[in-house]
Amino acid sequence: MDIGLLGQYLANGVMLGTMYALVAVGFTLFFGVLDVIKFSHGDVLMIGAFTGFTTYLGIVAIGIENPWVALVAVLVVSIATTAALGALIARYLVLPLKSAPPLNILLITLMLGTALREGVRLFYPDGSNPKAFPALLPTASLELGSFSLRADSVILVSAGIAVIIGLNLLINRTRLGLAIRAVAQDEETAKIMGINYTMIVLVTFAIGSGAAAFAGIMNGLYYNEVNFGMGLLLGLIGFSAAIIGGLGNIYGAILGGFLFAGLQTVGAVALPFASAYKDVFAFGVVIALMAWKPTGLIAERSSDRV
Amino acid sequence: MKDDVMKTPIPVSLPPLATGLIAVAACAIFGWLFLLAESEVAVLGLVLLAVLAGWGAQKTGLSATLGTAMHQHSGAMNGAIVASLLAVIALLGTEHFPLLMLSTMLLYLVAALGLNVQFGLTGMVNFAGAAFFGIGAYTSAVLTTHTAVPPLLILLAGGLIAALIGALLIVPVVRTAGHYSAVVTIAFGVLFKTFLEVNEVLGGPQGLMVGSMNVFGWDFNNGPVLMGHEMSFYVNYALLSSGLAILAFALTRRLERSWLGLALDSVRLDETASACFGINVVRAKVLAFTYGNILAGIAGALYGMMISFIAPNSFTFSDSLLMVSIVLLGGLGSLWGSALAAVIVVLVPEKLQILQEYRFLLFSVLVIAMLLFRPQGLLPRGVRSYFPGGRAQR
Amino acid sequence: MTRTASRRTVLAAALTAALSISLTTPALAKETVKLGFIGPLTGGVSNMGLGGRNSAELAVDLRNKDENAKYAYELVPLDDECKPNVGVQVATKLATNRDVAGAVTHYCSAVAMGTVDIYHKFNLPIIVWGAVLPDITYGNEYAEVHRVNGTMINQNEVAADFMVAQGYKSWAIIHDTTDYGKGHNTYFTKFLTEKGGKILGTFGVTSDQQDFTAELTKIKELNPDVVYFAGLTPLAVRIRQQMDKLGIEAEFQGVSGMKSDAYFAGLSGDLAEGTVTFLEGAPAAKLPGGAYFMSEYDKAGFGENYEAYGPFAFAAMNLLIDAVEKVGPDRKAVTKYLADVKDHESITGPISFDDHGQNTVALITKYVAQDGKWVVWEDSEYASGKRQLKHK
Amino acid sequence: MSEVLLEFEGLAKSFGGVRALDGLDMRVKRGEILGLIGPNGSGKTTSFNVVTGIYTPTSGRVRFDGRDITGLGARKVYEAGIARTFQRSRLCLDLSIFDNVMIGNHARVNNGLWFNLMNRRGLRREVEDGYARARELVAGFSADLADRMFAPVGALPMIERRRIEICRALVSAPKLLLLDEPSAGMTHDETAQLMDDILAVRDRMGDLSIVIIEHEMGVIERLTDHCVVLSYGRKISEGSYAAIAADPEVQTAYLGVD
Repeated sequence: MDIGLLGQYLANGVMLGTMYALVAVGFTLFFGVLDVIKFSHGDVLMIGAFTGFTTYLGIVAIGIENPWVALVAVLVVSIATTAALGALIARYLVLPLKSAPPLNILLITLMLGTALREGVRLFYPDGSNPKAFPALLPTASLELGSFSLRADSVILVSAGIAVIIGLNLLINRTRLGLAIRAVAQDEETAKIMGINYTMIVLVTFAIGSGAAAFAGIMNGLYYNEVNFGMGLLLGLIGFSAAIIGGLGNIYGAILGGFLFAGLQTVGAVALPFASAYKDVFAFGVVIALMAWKPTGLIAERSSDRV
Repeated sequence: MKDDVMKTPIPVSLPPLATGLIAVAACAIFGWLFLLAESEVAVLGLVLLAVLAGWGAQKTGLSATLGTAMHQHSGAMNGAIVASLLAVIALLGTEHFPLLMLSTMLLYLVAALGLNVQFGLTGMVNFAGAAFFGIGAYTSAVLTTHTAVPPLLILLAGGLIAALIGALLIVPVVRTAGHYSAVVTIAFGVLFKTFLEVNEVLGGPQGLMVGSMNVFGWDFNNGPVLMGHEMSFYVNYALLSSGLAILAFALTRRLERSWLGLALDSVRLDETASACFGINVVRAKVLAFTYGNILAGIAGALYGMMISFIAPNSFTFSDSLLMVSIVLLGGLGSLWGSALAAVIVVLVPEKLQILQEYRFLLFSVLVIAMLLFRPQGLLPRGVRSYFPGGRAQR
Repeated sequence: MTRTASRRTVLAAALTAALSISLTTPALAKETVKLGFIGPLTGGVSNMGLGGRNSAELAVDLRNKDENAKYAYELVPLDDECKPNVGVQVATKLATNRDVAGAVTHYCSAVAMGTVDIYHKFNLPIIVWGAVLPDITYGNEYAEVHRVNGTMINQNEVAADFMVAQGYKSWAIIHDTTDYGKGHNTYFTKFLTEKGGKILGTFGVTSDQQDFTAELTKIKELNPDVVYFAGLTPLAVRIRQQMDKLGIEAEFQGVSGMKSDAYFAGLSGDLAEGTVTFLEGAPAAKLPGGAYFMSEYDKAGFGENYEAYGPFAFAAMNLLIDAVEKVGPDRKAVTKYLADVKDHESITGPISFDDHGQNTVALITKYVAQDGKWVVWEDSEYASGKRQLKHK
Repeated sequence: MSEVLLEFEGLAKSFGGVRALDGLDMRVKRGEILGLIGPNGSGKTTSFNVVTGIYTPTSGRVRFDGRDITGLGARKVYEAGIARTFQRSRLCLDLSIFDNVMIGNHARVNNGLWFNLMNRRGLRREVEDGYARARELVAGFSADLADRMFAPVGALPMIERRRIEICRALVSAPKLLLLDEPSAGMTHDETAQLMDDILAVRDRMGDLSIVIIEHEMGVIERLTDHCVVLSYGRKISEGSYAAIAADPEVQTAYLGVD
């Protein structure tokens, strides 16, 4: 295989990994503060993408042509709406179930995911068919032999990584991040320290969902297509990535995201048998990894006080 | 099941056993009507009636009386429940479709009982219930078409193969906990379905035919003749599924109410402390995981024969979710809860067919509502006891 | 209590909404005959199922408006979720309902394979409106089972012939791993190799996959003349889009499952331009009945497009109604009537059933994407030479 | 029979870079009550966790009753005759008093699959036996509790939970009982009552040895025969309560001044 193609695979993998990592980071955040898995995350991402798409249609309808203006509007509206949705989910579906078995939250958010998906399919105009997401980024491309790198891909990956770094800084360097970490560490103590527990939970869910919206837009801009089912698999993969990496740890999420992307790429290209087995391969490796490292590659600090 | 009593006011003076028997009869009549209900008015009316009756039973203390009846007269109550199940089957007699739904429900209950041991008692999450169910179904497809193994043995084989394949997962499942083991089973579920699809040996995405059940020359795909009337052939399956469900229920109940059940509960509640008191955590987990998979596999094997055609699409992640929702809606560890929830999860989407494309939306909203209003499940599990009518009363 | 009450209102509202869609007011004094429809109304391929459901409903509605009709017809639409087990459930429900005289069923082949036994067992005459697996009609001897659309055999034979004639030499195949995609792959591979085409690589993908860059990069390396895709529109859109991302210049060729207007709605710019696809049946728009169907469909104001197989559902339902009009709502009689159908006019061309109930008029129409529409090949600027398909 | 029941030899345990135990040598004699004291983070609970097999030591050995039990695993250690309570009460709150006590007796009941599923008669007999045994044990602490053997533990006040925890540890008749801060979360009076209970149990159970971790010096003074003081994972002093109380090094360690 020539170097150009190898580079191409690498570039594809990095793109995919960034997207997975963005989704995984959301799972990690929610798990960090509340010890819950919000399984509707993938479908929230889809809502983000559709909100962005609708915003774009609105922008075009009022006659604004500049792609950068459109892009900013799409991002702002989509992230704001989705963040609000995330906070609402936390407030009305997750917090009320805090004392119930943790599996209930998993089930209720799974069902919410189904409801969101079916809702878009049924009530968005022609929602059961894919939509063409506009290409708002420059598409100039760099061709090196069989390697082609497009400007939009570079921008998207950089933006994605910037968001992940930004989230990391937010968690580790700001007062808000301190409060989030305090809640994550010990709810009771955080409350005694005067932290508004409910508020922090809602904010965290808003942030995580906002990140999902960003990933949704990124997805739309990269593939130029969005559809009502796009969140299902992304959610599943993001969750798996967060787990393999090790929950409650942003670096774990990033590692898991890129690992999963790598596995899929290798599975599709380099396996001696048919490429249709690539998911069998990827998920098989996940199982093996979990047998080897039962608490993820970057293990969560044990909170099991004896 | 015991909450869905008709709304007729029952005099408080009636002894618990009488109340219980009346309630069982009422449930049976209700179930019979609901299975037959076709028109939207009838379905809606019956659902409302059930909700009102459940609510009323709570308010009037009727459900507590029923609990007492179940405890003090468990023999009579269980007998009555079995009898009314048989009565419903006999009443349905020639009605193919309701019998098919009833059998489906019972087989889902068997699988859900297995899952309940896994995560209701032991706290091991299994999101691949449909995969183990599917392993059973595929086992029966292969064995009925390629071998002369007697079909009753095939049911056992379905369970065993499910347990064997499940054994591949034992290392990761035993080592991981909570969400981490959720990922292991989710990965397995996805892997299983994709493998079936890309693999040609097992029929690929087009699926496989499954032979019918046959006990000592009695072919289940011919309707039995009762007093000169030919019954639906699904009566056979309904009877066998009932037998299987009763067996699974009794066995699971015994498991729960034994030292092993205590060990499973203890492992769920505190693994470290359990180990410190000499409980063999690994053994408990292996036991629960295998037990659950066997039940799912057996149920799947019979389901395959009944449906007579299977394909990977019937055993997806969302089917596993249906099974998980049976356990959660019923209440973790609650066996009667699983029975009630199996009725809801299997029958309600079917009855929502009148809503056509809106039915899944409504179903998911209904489940969300149920979880919000009854976070501990519809029939939460009571305090452990060892023997019916034993000392666990106070 | 107020919360419960409001939930109940929502439920009632939803019910009413659904009922107003599905039920039609039967004319007075006519006997009502129930006819079934089964297809995927929820889940990933629901656009196809809804398109079929609407088309079948349209056929029923139009007939009910006809004063000369002997019966009032009522559609019983059921959802099979594209899952065999659910399919068996609803098929049993329909087949054991003695009021149902016949049905138009199934888009998904695996589901149809599972249900044909039931129709036979309960003597319910059915006409398949979308599933394309040959075995549905040819794998059994059931008199009850018919199909108006062609099988994937016909389609791929024509496709292979046509593409080789266009001068293409080498192919890369992407198919989804459902029965639909895999079946198409099998037949296309068979016919193409017979005609001397070369297949450089075959890639199976799952039907909900989003990213195809790994497969496509490999394809870029293989450098085929044509990328053949067997699957449904959503995947086709993603693959075409990502081909462009990676700078793959090959021609894009697809199967009937992507002949949908959604292909254009999903693709930005002129990416769709020049894509070739094939569909069983005559081009509806060119037949008088077809134009009528299209205008009536628009008038009825359905929320969804009729999609590629809607016309077949319409034709099948019309045929079924014709049968009932002729011989009455009797299952055996309807089955008998259908067995003798020869050259029955429909909006998808004439229908003639062979002894397996398969429509033998294996008309396959070639389409090319031109200016945001699917244009019948013979009428296109590509055929006239004004435009060129992609040749590297 | 040797006089020493439990012996640590150069026991060390590190977490990452932190040395929670740093070469600890210690002995517990048969039949004595030993007080284990030291400031927070000095390694007291860690030493319990190493003994009971929850942690494997980084280096060093643990000998119990003439046997090397290092790295044996929690279950085997329990079977060897060591039972414990936890600093944060770790009862199964959803389960009844009876169940919680019987968890402690688990190694002695028949755990066979066939027995549990099929031999209901045999199981009933074992349950009756177990009930009699558990009830007697609980009655030794509180007659009131013994009347409510099937009530869920979650509804009981802290002192009752502590008693049940001790019953759970005692039901298997261990040779050594490890008590991790039994007074935590209790009032002064409750603590005093619990001390009486412990002493009474010891009287009843003959040669039971107890190691107790405690911050309440009153408790230590009243209960223990011998004390060991830890600081930074090392033993800094040893002797009777009076002796260690007078030790300036112990005072320094507690007050944190040089």
